[in-house]
Amino acid sequence: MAEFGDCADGDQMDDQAAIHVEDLHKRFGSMEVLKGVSLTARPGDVVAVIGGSGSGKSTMLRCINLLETPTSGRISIQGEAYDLRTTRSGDLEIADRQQVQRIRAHLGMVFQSFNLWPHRTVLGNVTEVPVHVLGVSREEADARAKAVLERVGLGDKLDAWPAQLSGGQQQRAAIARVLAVEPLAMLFDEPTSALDPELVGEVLSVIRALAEEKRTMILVTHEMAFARDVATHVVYLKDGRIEEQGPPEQIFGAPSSPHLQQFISSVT
Amino acid sequence: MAEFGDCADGDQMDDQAAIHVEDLHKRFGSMEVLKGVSLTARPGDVVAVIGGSGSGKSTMLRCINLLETPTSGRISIQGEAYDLRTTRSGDLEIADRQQVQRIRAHLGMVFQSFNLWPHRTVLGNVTEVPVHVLGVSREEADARAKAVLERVGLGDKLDAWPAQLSGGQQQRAAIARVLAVEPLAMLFDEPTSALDPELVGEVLSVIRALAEEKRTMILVTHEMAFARDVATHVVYLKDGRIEEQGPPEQIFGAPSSPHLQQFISSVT
Amino acid sequence: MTEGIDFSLLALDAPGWGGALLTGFLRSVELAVGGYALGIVIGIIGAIAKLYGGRVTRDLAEIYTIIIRAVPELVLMLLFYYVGTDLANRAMQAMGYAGFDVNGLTAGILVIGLVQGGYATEVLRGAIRAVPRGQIEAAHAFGMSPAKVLTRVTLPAMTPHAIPGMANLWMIATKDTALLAVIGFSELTLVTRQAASATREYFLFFISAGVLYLILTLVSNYGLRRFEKHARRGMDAAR
Amino acid sequence: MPDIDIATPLAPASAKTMLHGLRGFFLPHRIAMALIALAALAAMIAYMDWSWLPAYLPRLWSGLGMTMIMLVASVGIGFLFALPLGLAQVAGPWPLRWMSLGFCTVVRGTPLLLQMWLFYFGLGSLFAQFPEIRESWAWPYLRQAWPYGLIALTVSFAAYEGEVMRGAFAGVPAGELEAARAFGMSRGKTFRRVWFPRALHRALPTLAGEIILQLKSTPLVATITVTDLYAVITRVRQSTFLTYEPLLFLVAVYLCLSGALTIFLRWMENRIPSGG
Amino acid sequence: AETYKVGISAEPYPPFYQPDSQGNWSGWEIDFIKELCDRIDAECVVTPVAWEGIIPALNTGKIDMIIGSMGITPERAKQIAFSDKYYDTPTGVVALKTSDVQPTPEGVKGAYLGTQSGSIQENYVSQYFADSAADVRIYQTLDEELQDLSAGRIDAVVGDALAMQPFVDSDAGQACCEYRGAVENDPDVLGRGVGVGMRQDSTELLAKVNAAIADIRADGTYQKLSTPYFGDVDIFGE
Ligand SMILES: Nc1ncnc2c1ncn2[C@@H]1O[C@H](COP(=O)(O)OP(=O)(O)OP(=O)(O)O)[C@@H](O)[C@H]1O
Ligand SMILES: Nc1ncnc2c1ncn2[C@@H]1O[C@H](COP(=O)(O)OP(=O)(O)OP(=O)(O)O)[C@@H](O)[C@H]1O
Ligand SMILES: [Mg+2]
Ligand SMILES: [Mg+2]
Repeated sequence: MAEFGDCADGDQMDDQAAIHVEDLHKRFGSMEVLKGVSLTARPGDVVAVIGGSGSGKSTMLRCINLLETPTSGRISIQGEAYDLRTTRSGDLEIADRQQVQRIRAHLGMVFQSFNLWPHRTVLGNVTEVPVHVLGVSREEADARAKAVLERVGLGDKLDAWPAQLSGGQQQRAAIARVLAVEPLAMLFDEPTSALDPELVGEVLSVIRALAEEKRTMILVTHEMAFARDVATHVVYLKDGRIEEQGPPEQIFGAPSSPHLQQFISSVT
Repeated sequence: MAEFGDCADGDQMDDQAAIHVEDLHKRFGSMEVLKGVSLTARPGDVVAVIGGSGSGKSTMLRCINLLETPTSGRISIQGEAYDLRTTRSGDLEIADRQQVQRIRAHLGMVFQSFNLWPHRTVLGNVTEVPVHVLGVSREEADARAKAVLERVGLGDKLDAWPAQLSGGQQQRAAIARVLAVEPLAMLFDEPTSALDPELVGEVLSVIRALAEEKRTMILVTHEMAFARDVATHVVYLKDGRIEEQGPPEQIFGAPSSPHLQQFISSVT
Repeated sequence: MTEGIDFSLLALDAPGWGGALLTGFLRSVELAVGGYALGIVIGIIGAIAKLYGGRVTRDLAEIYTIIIRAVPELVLMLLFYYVGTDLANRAMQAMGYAGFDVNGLTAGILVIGLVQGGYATEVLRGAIRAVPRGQIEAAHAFGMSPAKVLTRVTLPAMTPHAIPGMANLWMIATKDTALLAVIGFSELTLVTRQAASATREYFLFFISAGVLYLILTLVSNYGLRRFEKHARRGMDAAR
Repeated sequence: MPDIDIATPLAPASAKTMLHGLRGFFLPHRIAMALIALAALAAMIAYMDWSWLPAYLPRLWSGLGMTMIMLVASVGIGFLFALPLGLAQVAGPWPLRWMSLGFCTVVRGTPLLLQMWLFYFGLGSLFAQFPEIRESWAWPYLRQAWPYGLIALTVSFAAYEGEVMRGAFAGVPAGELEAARAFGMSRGKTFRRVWFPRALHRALPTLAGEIILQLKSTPLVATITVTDLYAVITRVRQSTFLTYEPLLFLVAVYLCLSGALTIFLRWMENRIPSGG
Repeated sequence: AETYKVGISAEPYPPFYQPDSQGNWSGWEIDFIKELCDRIDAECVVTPVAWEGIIPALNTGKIDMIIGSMGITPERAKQIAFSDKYYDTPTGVVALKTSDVQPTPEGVKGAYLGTQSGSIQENYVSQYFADSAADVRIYQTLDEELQDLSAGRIDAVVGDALAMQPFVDSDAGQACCEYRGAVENDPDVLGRGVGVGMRQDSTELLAKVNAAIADIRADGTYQKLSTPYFGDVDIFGE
């Protein structure tokens, strides 16, 4: 199992880290949403991020693949730091688009609101990236997509349009879309919010299998039981700061921060 | 506490029923999604609908307020049956729009995908219906909306646009939008999917308070603990049929159908 | 005014004007297709420049659309055909090359294309803005290059929003060809006017031209509706 | 999908920065552009022949007035017709749907010039044949040309904008309308409170273009003897035989009009940062 | 021999020039062009250009001469060079029989007048008649004016007497309207007849053209050209 620490761990650790975030700040207008978040995940780690609504979990994930440019901070993926430059107004901006693109291709993301492409069928959504970004052949991509969709239980919805899917089916399609890409690291934003307990168990086993292949995952979740079962490491975010982190046993068994204690006690 | 039965209960019971659904069928093209669902909820009842993804839960809710016209079946709200007529192609269609509109104004709905109106602020979303459907004065509606938003923890987001909200904030805004209407009966489609445990507890207490005011609720949920705590009655939907229903103690304590047993056992 | 209409005036052969009208019509279509295609290309570039470009690009695109849309096509045509070619000719002669003459068709396609491009920029910009942000973000998140995001997600997703506006532009393109009359290029409108005043049968020839235009519209409408249906498939249509 | 957000990730608040605050106007490249424009303007004023301008100024003013009346009236009235035309095609019962579809197709499918000509020379001279009409109070208006021009322009704008509104109505996500319906909003209310504002916002970028196109269609009224700005300019050209100066003047006026229009509509569009 | 492109208006102006459906142009001026070009020993290509763009076309070298019934006015003479006139016809007024319009400023008081856009008659009307007339309508073609006249929407048309003659003689014309005579001439406005337009630097060509026109007029060819179109009327004027 991996060790976790924050930014101070030095370079040697960084090299091995799959995802490394250092002193991340993000503000929207006058509101500071992230107030210095640091986080490291090594290959095979499953980091669960928990925290109240609006605490900045989604924003953090979106910063990691630079969908949101941080106000300040350093992010590196597989040891490679994003090349950001400071604009005249003092914000950061992307300096090297190619690099960002290259990194993103190895970083899968499941969105909180799924964001399926409505103009492609389920199968089309899943084969899109393999065929058009990774250059996999159409047949191979189709076969792989079918297998992945089968695995999430959508084998009979290949030709359905996203608008015809139930909420859970959309979420599973979004998960399948990421799995088909086989990225080295994955960001899941509440990947089980629309799923029933059976399917949650399914997703859990998928994530475990991925972790065994040494893929790295950061997942935001509201289901504490799920976090406890799946995570190698749990991070509790509170108002844009990491208030507590550690292995799940510690976080759920012996939380030290009073906020976290209250947060966990409210699990009904 | 209320009694539940299916359609055969006769007229006297129907009169008291807040929501009564009888032999509801719904097909999309060649696929039959609901295969004869019957359900009754009396004032003050909280009916939790559980079931696998794609089992037809959302479709059922959407049929109850006629967003989806059933293929066949009878639905009555507060003892008043929807006036439906059969088209030449054999489907049902709305015969009396005014009636549907009138009924809907007493039937709140929280959508699985929230469906906030992006062209209005959070406050605007919440006051929209009171002011423009119910004819409440602007000041009164504002005051009430602010109270409701405060209650769901969005007191500081009154002037934010939906697109600026986190997932959980959007969901809470959607809940507030319904609460502000004070409908007699409410339909919730996974109202806590994007909420953290603390907020789930919050919503739970809101629902309990509403039930005490003798309001009726049907809610779809994937969180079994939540269903157990909040429901007076639980319905297990499987492939478009009600496979089992009863009080929560029975459903979660001593499920008889093997499917349900498996479904519940997978709660991690 | 209309008594005794002589339909033999529409005959295809020599004394009749039918053949001339049809030739003019074909030339109009040729011009419209060329100009429209050029307009779409310019429009896509312009919309992207406006939405994603840097400050300078954005301002340049803004100036382009404001000016090109504000200037009447007739003026553009005059400026381009007379001043533009004159300057270009002089420049080339000064550099020792032979002069050249822009033919009417090229000038027409260029001017119509430039004008259409100005409008198309705005139509496409609006359509792109109508695409939910999440869908485009998802494409970025998978490491698609900007070009890929554009061709695989943004353009197909915005197509249904763009079609009505672009259909209008096509209708306008077919009729804008009339401004080529300024340089004496004989497309449908000019031929119609010539026929009308040569025979004094204004009513007959204007109606005939109207019918030709209408046929073109009906045919292209059919195509466009089918295309729109195709582009919209799977998307939830508001009822 | 829970929400629609049209702001694109890579260009945050693009147009907003253009309008908000004067600071945006004094970026170096903007100053450079402004200088170039000023230089060009100065060169035009200095080296071209503008001696005709004072003599024609009163006529130019009244021409501009006519152009503006034609534009504003036809856009205003035309838009009122465009709404039902667009809506009927999306949600109307079939007879209405086919009628509005037919109307839009025929009007958009034939040249405005031809329509104008039909209204004025066709319809207009038809009226003249009835003594009852010639004796009536309406004749002083019917013998004028501008009513026919206005009708033709209005009809044309209604048809083109109807098509745009059709697309805009069809593009509003169903979920937002469902939410309105689920709260018991009547069809009219759903339309007024949700469908229409959302569709309008979608149509705005195109609307500016359509209005400017309409501005450029107004010169066609000159062919049926209405003296608009373009007719005055033509008159200047034909009596002075200056090729470019009057046209450049026309361009300048049209530029001001459409620039003002663009800025106004862009402002409307940006008033709702998250709309779409 | 040299080759010249001779511009005419793409809008027909019968009987001076009009196309048939094959795009072949014929008419009095077309015959005149042939004759003129023979005399100056040149190949001429008749090039229809929209009236809007005809002066720019000349000045940018897309055509070399304009022989399209262009009146010689002082304003135009600032832009291009004109030969001597080769024809000249009076400006007259055709009016509704029911109206009492006369071809004088007082005679058009309260009347709706029609005139053709871009013509010398338009200039004349705006200078002499605009103040007293109720309204002046500017039409694109003479035909449209006459049509509106017979429909009774205007009271009188001010136009080229020669061009209006066929209408006045026609059944429709005789039913509604009559010729009320020519207006008082003002050469500064109505011009000094119709001439050949050339670039101002084409002095050599100008001399040759002037000589040729004089020749054509002098040796009777002019009469021969005109008879088929105008019979006995001499369109050269005084
Ligand atoms: N418009 C539609 N066209 C075709 N099929 C549809 C449509 N809407 C729903 N379905 C199908 O109907 C079935 C039931 O959908 P529904 O949304 O009711 O499921 P659900 O029980 O709410 O599932 P979830 O828990 O995943 O939200 C699904 O298989 C779905 O694919
Ligand atoms: N584009 C934006 N503009 C302004 N504020 C924003 C924007 N996006 C997010 N926010 C604010 O930032 C805060 C954090 O949002 P974020 O989406 O990261 O929360 P979250 O932790 O994911 O919450 P949830 O569990 O509800 O999804 C919220 O208060 C939200 O209102
Ligand atoms: Mg979130
Ligand atoms: Mg559902």
